Amino acid sequence: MKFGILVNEGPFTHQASDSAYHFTKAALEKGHEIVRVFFYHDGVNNANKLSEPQSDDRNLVGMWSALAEEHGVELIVCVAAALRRGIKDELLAAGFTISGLGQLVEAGIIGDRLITFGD
Amino acid sequence: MKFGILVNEGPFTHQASDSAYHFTKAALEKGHEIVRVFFYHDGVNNANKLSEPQSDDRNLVGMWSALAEEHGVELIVCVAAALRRGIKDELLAAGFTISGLGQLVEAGIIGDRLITFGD
Amino acid sequence: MSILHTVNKSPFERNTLMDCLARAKDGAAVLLIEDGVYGALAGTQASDAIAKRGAIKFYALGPDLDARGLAEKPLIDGITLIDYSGFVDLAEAHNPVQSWL
Amino acid sequence: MSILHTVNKSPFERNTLMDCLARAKDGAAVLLIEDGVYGALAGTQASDAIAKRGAIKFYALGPDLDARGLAEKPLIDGITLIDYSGFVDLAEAHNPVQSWL
Amino acid sequence: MDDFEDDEFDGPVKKFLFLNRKAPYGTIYALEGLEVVLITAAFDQDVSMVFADDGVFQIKKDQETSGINMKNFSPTYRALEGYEVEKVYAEKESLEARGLSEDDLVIPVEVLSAAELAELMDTQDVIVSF
Amino acid sequence: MDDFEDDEFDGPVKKFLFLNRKAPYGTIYALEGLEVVLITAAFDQDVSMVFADDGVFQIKKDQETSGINMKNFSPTYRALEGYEVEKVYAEKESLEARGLSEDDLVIPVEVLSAAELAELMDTQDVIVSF
Repeated sequence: MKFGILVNEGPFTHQASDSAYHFTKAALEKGHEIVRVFFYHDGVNNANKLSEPQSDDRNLVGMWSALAEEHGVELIVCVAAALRRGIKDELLAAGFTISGLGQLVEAGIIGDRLITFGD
Repeated sequence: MKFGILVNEGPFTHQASDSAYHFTKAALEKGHEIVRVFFYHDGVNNANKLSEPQSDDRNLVGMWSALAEEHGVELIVCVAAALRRGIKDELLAAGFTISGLGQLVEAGIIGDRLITFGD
Repeated sequence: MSILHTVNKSPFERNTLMDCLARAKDGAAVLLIEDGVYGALAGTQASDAIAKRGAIKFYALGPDLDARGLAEKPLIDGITLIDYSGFVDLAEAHNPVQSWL
Repeated sequence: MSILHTVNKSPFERNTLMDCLARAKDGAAVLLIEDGVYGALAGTQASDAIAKRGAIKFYALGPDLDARGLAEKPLIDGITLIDYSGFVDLAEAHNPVQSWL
Repeated sequence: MDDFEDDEFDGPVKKFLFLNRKAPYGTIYALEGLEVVLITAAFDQDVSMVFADDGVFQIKKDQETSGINMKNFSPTYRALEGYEVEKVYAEKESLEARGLSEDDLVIPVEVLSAAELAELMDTQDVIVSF
Repeated sequence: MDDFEDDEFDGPVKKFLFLNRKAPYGTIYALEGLEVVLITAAFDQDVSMVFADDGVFQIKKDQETSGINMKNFSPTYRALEGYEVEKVYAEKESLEARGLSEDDLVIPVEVLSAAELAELMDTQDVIVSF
């Protein structure tokens, strides 16, 4: 089955990005396809490569990048939401791409399910 | 009277930074002193100089910088909260400084009032 | 000096206003700001919480009411409208200030 | 195919669970995740909301219950514990998925 | 909205329901959510838009935001018709709990009950809630 | 915590009350709030810490976070004593509403009523609520 994932909050402050990550990973492990992970609202902050959590904490930005690397998962950051919040190309961690909101709609059309994680 | 201000959310997503700004400005206009504005939790995102709101929207990062410039208001970003969220020196807008949590405690001690704005 | 409580959440979405009122003493001030101003409306399912607490002084931030299109809607009796300057005055007249986030 | 509703907020803080249940049809599934798992506890002021809705199937995410120290606390009768893999299965078995944020 | 041309997309049509549950200005979800609705309509999808819970406050008349220095985006809801979003609903129970009537609203809506909303949700392919 | 030496500060002592109202893990406020409490104690201030509303869940025993890959920070509350934070309270009404008793908690607390909490708040110089 094809899943689209929408992440609406940044890392750390809300659990949304963690839950989305664990769901995505579990879906991949079960052999499902992840059409796209779309980062909207404060979710765009998940793409900030300068994020440096404490050594005993999880590194969500790096975890998403690794998922893109290992499973070819598409990580799309909404351009309008990102501009407002100061997330630009020079800040993007590996695997993240900035694009338009149309990519979210397309994920909803192409995917069999669209699952939202937020606050 | 001396006010300390604590801002716990980033710009745009919650109204907290707007409300804190309007309160701070009103206090200055009435002749009060602002001991310090301390940015904690997602509030550290108020310091991101790459933030580029739409042309018909307010620019909160710039508004805070202007307040620092015009009134000498101290804008302190918590180092631990900022590191986690990828706000580093190279991203700091004019007027913002990264420092420790002790600056928040000191604002509470020195100030006559500590007012929190958050979610 | 009595406490100034601020509430910035809609009473239809969260329990924040009730949480505040359960710990607000007679003589305290409660200021509704941001989405908290919805709590100032008369004739809603949430109105009773404030309408029945006579010994607390209630305020609402006018600019937040105006933004939400509530300037012409009837408010609960006894709520005083203030602007940001009035917010500063309230914070000066009370201590400490507790923000119910 | 029936809807999967997810609720991620504490019923003691927000009205989200009640908002969900007011629009959940008999036969739907409701999954409690993140702070939503507090709604699964038996013997609380919020328990009745779920305990009295027999025709809905309730689930709670085990890893979120464990994290919050609730593994040994009694849950409301009829709630099924699942892990992230079970969450994926639920999302596969239902459509659409509505997240009550 | 600007980066998409109406005739680019030639795929299937799905039923999208946007469930607006948050008040405006206190958070940005209402504003950024509205942009998703307009884009989805531009993709020629079968769009329904529902205002429920505090979301009904999004379409309250008379919003005047100069005092908080934010943009009043409530006129944008009037653009929904131009995007051929014609299925616009507000939930009866949400309006009543908040002391609002249809006269308070900036756009015409079809008022539906919670039970009718539950039925409507059940017929959708995708629900996005802001 | 690391960037401050206990004997640097030689100013006045104020009464700080930290009112913890949020559940752990769903949001970061509990964790980052705890850091403020420890720093304030290191400044030799007169610190009180209250767990109320969903904040009482912060000190629930048996937290086991490996399944969500987050750090279990509940043992850190035991460090409060070492920082000479001795006024630690939990509100009776909050515990009862959530089906919790003192036996459920990871640290000893003084249980106080909502009315007593109101009195305690009234005696403070600064209240910070997370």
